[in-house]
Amino acid sequence: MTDHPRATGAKSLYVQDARTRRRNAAEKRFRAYGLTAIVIACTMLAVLVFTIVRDGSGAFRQTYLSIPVALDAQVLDPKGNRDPAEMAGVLTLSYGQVLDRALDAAVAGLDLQIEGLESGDIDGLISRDASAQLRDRVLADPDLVGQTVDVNVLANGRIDGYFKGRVTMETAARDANTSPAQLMLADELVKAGLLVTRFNAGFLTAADASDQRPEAAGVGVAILGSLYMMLVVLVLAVPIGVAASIYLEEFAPRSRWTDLIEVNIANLAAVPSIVFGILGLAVFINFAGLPASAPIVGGLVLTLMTLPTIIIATRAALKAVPPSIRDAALGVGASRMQTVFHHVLPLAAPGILTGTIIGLAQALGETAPLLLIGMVAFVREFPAAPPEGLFDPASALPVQVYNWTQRSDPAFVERASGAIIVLLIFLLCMNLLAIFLRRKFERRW
Amino acid sequence: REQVQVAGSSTVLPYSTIVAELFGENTDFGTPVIESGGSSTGLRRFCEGVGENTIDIANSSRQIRDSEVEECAANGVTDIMEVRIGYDGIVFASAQSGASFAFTPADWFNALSAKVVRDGAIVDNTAASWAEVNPELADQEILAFVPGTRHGTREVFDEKVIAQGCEDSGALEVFTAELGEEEAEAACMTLRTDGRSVDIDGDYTETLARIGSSPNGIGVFGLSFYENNMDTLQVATMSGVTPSTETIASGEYPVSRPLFIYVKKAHIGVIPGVKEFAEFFVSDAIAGPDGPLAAYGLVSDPELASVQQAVADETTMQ
Amino acid sequence: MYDTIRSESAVSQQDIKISARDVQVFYGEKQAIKDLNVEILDKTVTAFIGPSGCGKSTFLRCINRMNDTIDSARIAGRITIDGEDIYDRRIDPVQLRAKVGMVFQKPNPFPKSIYDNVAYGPRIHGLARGKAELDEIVERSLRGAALWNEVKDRLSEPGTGLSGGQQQRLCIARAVATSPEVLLMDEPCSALDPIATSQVEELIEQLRTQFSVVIVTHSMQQAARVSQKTAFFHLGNLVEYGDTDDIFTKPRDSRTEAYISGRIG
Amino acid sequence: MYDTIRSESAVSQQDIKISARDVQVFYGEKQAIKDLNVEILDKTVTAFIGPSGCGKSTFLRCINRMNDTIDSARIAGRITIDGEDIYDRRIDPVQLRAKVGMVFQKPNPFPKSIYDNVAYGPRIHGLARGKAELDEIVERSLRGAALWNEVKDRLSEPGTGLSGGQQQRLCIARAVATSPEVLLMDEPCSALDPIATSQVEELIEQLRTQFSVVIVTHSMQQAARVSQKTAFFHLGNLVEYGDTDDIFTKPRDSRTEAYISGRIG
Amino acid sequence: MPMSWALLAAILLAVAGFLLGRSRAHATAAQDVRTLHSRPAYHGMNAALAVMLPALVVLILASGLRMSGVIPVASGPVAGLLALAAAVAGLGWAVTRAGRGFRARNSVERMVLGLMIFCSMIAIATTIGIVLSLIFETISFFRQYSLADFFFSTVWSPRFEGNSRLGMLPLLWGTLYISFIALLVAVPIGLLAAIYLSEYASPRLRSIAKPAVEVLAGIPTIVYGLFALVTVGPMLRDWIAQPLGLGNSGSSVMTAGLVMGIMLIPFVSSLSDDIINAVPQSLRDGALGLGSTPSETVRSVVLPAALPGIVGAILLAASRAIGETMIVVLGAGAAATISANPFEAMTTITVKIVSQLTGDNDFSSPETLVAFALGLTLFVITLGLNVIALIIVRKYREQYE
Ligand SMILES: Nc1ncnc2c1ncn2[C@@H]1O[C@H](COP(=O)(O)OP(=O)(O)OP(=O)(O)O)[C@@H](O)[C@H]1O
Ligand SMILES: Nc1ncnc2c1ncn2[C@@H]1O[C@H](COP(=O)(O)OP(=O)(O)OP(=O)(O)O)[C@@H](O)[C@H]1O
Ligand SMILES: [Mg+2]
Ligand SMILES: [Mg+2]
Repeated sequence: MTDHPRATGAKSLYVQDARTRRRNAAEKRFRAYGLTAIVIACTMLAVLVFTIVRDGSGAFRQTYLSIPVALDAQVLDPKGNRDPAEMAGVLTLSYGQVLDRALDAAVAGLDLQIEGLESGDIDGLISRDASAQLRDRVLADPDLVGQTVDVNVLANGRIDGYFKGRVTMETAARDANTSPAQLMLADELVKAGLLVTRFNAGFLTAADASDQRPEAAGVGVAILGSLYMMLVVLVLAVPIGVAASIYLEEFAPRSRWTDLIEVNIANLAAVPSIVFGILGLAVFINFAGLPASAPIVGGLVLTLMTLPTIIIATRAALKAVPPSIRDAALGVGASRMQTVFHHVLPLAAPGILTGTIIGLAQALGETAPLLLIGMVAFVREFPAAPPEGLFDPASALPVQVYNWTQRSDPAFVERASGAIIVLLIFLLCMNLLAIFLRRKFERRW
Repeated sequence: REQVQVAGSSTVLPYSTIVAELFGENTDFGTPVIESGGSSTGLRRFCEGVGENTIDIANSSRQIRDSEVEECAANGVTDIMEVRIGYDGIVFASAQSGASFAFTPADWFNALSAKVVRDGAIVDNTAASWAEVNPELADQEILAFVPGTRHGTREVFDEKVIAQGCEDSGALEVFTAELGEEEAEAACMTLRTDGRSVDIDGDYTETLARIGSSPNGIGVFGLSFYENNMDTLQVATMSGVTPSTETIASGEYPVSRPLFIYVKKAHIGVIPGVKEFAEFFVSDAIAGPDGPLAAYGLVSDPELASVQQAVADETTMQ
Repeated sequence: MYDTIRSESAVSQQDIKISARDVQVFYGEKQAIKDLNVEILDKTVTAFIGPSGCGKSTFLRCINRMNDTIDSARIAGRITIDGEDIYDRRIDPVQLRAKVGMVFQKPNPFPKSIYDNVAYGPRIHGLARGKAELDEIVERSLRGAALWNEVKDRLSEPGTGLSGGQQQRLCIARAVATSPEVLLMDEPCSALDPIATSQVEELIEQLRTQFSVVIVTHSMQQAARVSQKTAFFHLGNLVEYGDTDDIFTKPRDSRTEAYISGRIG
Repeated sequence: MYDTIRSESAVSQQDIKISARDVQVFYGEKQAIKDLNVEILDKTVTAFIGPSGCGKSTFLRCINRMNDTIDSARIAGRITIDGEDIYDRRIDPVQLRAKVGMVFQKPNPFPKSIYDNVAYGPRIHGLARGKAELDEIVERSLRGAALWNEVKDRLSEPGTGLSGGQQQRLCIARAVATSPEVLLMDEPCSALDPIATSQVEELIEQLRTQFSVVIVTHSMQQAARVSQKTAFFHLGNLVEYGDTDDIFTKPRDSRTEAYISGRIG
Repeated sequence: MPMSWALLAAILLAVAGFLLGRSRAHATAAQDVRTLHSRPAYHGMNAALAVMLPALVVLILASGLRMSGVIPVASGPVAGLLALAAAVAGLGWAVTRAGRGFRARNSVERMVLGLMIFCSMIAIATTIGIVLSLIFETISFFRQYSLADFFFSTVWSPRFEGNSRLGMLPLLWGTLYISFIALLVAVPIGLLAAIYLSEYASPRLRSIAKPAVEVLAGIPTIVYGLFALVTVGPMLRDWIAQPLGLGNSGSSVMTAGLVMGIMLIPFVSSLSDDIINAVPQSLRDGALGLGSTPSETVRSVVLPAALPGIVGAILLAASRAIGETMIVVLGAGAAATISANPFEAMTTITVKIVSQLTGDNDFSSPETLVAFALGLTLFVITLGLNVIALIIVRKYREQYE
């Protein structure tokens, strides 16, 4: 033993020898790499979130127009008997005319001088959605006909864009859908207090709207659809995934058969999500006869898609639990099932929760599989409360994002980013519990 | 089921949604559910059979093919109503900041075809700027964003612009002489792959974004898309004609295609609102020249009246 | 005391608690136990001695089928407890392990509170009718393992935060709490000071009145103090098995003698 | 032999290897070591004895700053090695630990091959110039730890597949392979049979000619056999420290006496 | 809905079964519960499961048959009654057996194990489902298109007029290339981040940074795609590709790979972090005690110990990379080319599956059906890769376990 070379050449510990210096430098570098990696990841996150918020915060504010409207009985109730059934025969187009007239009157009352202002410009201030709103209001209360009521309706998307900086005088000059005169009029109306920009609750509660009404589009149906799907995924994917992992990791004999299942699951993770859509269409809609566009089918497809992620994460976490803990429990006469549920599972919980977080994040943001089962759709009607609502047509948040990014009106860019913000908040809410639980379960041994 | 279910082409989608929205507002029927996913998916789902869990109407940016009709029939979908809802104009547009263009189909052929004819000989296309193709065009780098091969628009682009240009420029003759008839057609329509012609598999918003990051690019758009983005795009004329709903309806502007919806007759009377929706779709108030669809950029069908009649009569395809 | 034992050594069949016939254990290719035959008596303390790596732990783990958890381990032969073949298909290893408790060589407390560590066994076996009874079991077990005084104020702290010797005693308390019929202890006093050791030995002595105890130890003194029977292992063989004082005073095998006198290891 | 030691006990200042002044250690709220003062000599074996849970391991871990890895541990006071304060900001714990090796109470072999376990230290410290030299270090260390014969044919098998005592010796070999100046051994022989124990003790005796060795043990005999100095801990206090035979023959403190005679634990 | 009523009734029966089973067990045990084989709660659970399982099986079978039209919709009440009958039978069986000799725990555990096996069979069923839903269309694709051309041709150019060339090699190349670059970004960053989080970071930083990084996995891929298209693509083109003369394409393999790599970071970092965290502290202590620096400890002891889990995380990331569409469409373009130049536009199998499937082509033409063939081929290829990965991991692990 006596002739062992000395580990440290230097006598004093205060002085680092060359090798230690080198190793410490390597250590510092390694640490720096690690920190850099986190900084990179966080910076990217910051950049992405910043762009999303920058582009999307506008969706939460909206310009509204409030004017008194004379509800002309001649137009709205030609027969004059205030019978809602007959009044339903009056189309929104007529209500549009009523609104146009009211706005014309309001503008005329202001006595403005704007060069090049045409009557079409004035009417163009009102959203196309306004007439439907007014019609609904009148049909609900036919006695309003003949009166003059104050209405508060959405302003057209371009006007809204003007107050959000998306539309300028310069672009308006080139744009056939608006004109500088119209924008000047809008400025005047703001001064007169008829146009106001305020918080847009409708974005969160309203359904999708067509291309012509970006200002009216909201994520209400999409939120419900996503919520329903995530319920299905949560209820199915997590228990099934954890149960399957436990079986494979703790109970299954090591054999070709379990190898097969293992490879199989790893392979399922690599299946493009749209293929799960093909599967969903074939199995759940065509074979099992479930309705298309329904959250139940979406949830089932996403469950199948998320399962591999959860299983792989859970198995890795189970594998990481030291065998001595299993021995200890078995040694006092616990069954394997008890060992797993009392000791191994709690210790593997952080990993399981991480897998769940990542799996759900993926499921929440996925569009492609929904494409084939009819959920990438324009849905205006709200699904009912579960469980029946699971079978009603619904949209989903990523679908709304996907659809809106394809719309031609630039106003939808803002909506899409707004929907992404909602989606991220949704995701955070969903993960919060998991993150909290994970911190609770985390321990070293 | 309380709503009509529609699926198919993303080109028809915006029109369908506009109609569906109005239909829902103005009738007692539910607002139809309109799925996107392409004409192919739409027709596939349409042809899957008859029943509650199949769709009622397919949107298509092209006519249904015979093979598809056969497949439909094989699955029991025999009575199909074909409804032409109007025309979609296809325009060429570039960034507002750049030069403006007046194209002919031949320009496009000479700029984008893989092989061109120079001095009577077939050579690889090396043109780098539009001015090289046609001295009258601006000296701007050639960079075209054309629809990918999955888009129906590409078919129209190939036929009405590139093939037309091939013929107009006289290249077709040379190709036919050198390669034979069939090969010549293929040669006409093979685009260069050196990055000057970029296939866009996404949608028009992607094309727009690409023009945003490459301001030299010229993109292919639908008329309605352009009309909604006039502030950032300028449109090029084709053979001297500026695209608009009027010039397309009159046939002056050459590049356009019809859009269809296919209605499953077996669902009429079973699913509430199917026929009503189809009728509503092609009614004058909606699809007419002054209707909201035209306002959005759909070229109204000059023969709308006969279409309306066919829908009312539930006339099916033969 | 040794007199009684000696009379017991002429045992009738029913006094045999555990009997092993031709047991062989392999880890993969490596044979860890070769043709082992032994009969362990009820209400007796049996000591396993032998140099490190000779297969003591391996055999101990065979007795309550803990070797099932090692993938590479393979067992041949027949081990019976109370006449029942424990490797029989009808045997439920869980029930077996509840009956045959074990203290492992390396202390392995659960990453739970000290209380929960001890209460775990009684809980799953339903040994206590209420909280009070459970408390009592926990206290009794911890007292038996000579740990109560040190931890009585910190029962809710994690068992992994104890010192090495404390962990070892915790594991003893945990095993005792389920009141098994056979208790296998793999070097239970290796990290204990003499006093704690003697307390644990007292516990073993107590347990013996009812149960069968098998203890692995490297201390000849301890073996001599606590056990009535001793088995000497060497390189996977059970070299000699007999009454403890016979083994220590007049070993039959030369290897036993060499080991006891400190010449081979 | 004891004669030399006794003469060494009148040490001059420079012979002091480690000195601790007013060391206090807390785990969270709990104080594990109270006001400890001790001077550990170079080229000497110092034994720490005391009942389980009295703070021996805790103090040992202070000497090479392994307590840094326990979040809840907090240390006050001053420990110097060769006159240098090891909790000084300039001290690099890595270099410190290379100089002050440690064998832990619970054997913790790496999940690597036996060879790699032993070669790990020499590799990171660059102690071997080539494969041959490394082989030689590994063999020498394993021989020193009395494990070579048992494992020489299975060097490439995982260290975790060894028996408890073998793992313990593997950890000793691993620590010795880096040739530290101070070797801290926390109950290195707890799982070893007498022969292996005496071989390890021989190793310690050898190491002492060059290095300072601190050993925690529960065996008074072992302490008496291998150490020249003994420190007796009790409930977090260093009760008595002095020449080993003084402690064992004429303890000054009543608690020491009680412990040695086996009355308190 | 009579079936949901039946379900509700079954749940109530299960609760009743639990209570009954338990009290019966208590009763037979008289004073000493120890005389029972299993704890009374297990007798209860056994009864509950014995009620629920048959009822559920009947209900699921019935609703499956009803949905697919084998039995009439009106058969709901019959099915409900059947389910209830099954539940009652289960209850009777379980309650009569509850008592001293009955091995209720084993029975419960057998049922739970059965459920677990059933759950893991879902993976197999999914695979079979996928293969079945792809195979018929794939066959009809190969009826119309030559097998050899599909597998070995290097030209991908679908056309509306027919005469398409549908060679998958360029797509396969693009898939592998882009995934490779993505992993090149994600694996080092993710692993280093995981190591930093679990070994160095303060608990505070960790508790913030880890969930934050996980958000990266939740951002819809379209955001990444647009980020690639609008920011990263032009940046790479203007600052790297053009100055180096590597082309001037706004979309490139590099763009898509980089951006996708960012998306994949949390897959590697979060899962690995959990696994690394689960490595016992005593191993770290062992290495640190020998004088190794924390980074040496991590590299030579902790990582090898955590390896199986980390490999799982990386495979998951790789899988995600292969399956991604939006980022590739917007970042790498739609051009199917084979080239080694990372600054050139390429595309992947997945992208083409989506685009051909959701395009405007004739749905029974090879141009559309090729999507199914591509899907199946990709399935087989990844299967092969996974088998190889498994074998490699096994080899490596054998050394240590
Ligand atoms: N990580 C920890 N957290 C909290 N308390 C601890 C921790 N480690 C040790 N202790 C406590 O500190 C005291 C001293 O422990 P230490 O491990 O130093 O004892 P020891 O003298 O080594 O005993 P043994 O001989 O049993 O190993 C004990 O009471 C123990 O319970
Ligand atoms: N899991 C395993 N895989 C492979 N070999 C093993 C395993 N466990 C033990 N062995 C080997 O089997 C033999 C017997 O080991 P065992 O643990 O039974 O020894 P032991 O008598 O308990 O020794 P100790 O007193 O050191 O604990 C040893 O040679 C050991 O190396
Ligand atoms: Mg052992
Ligand atoms: Mg200790």
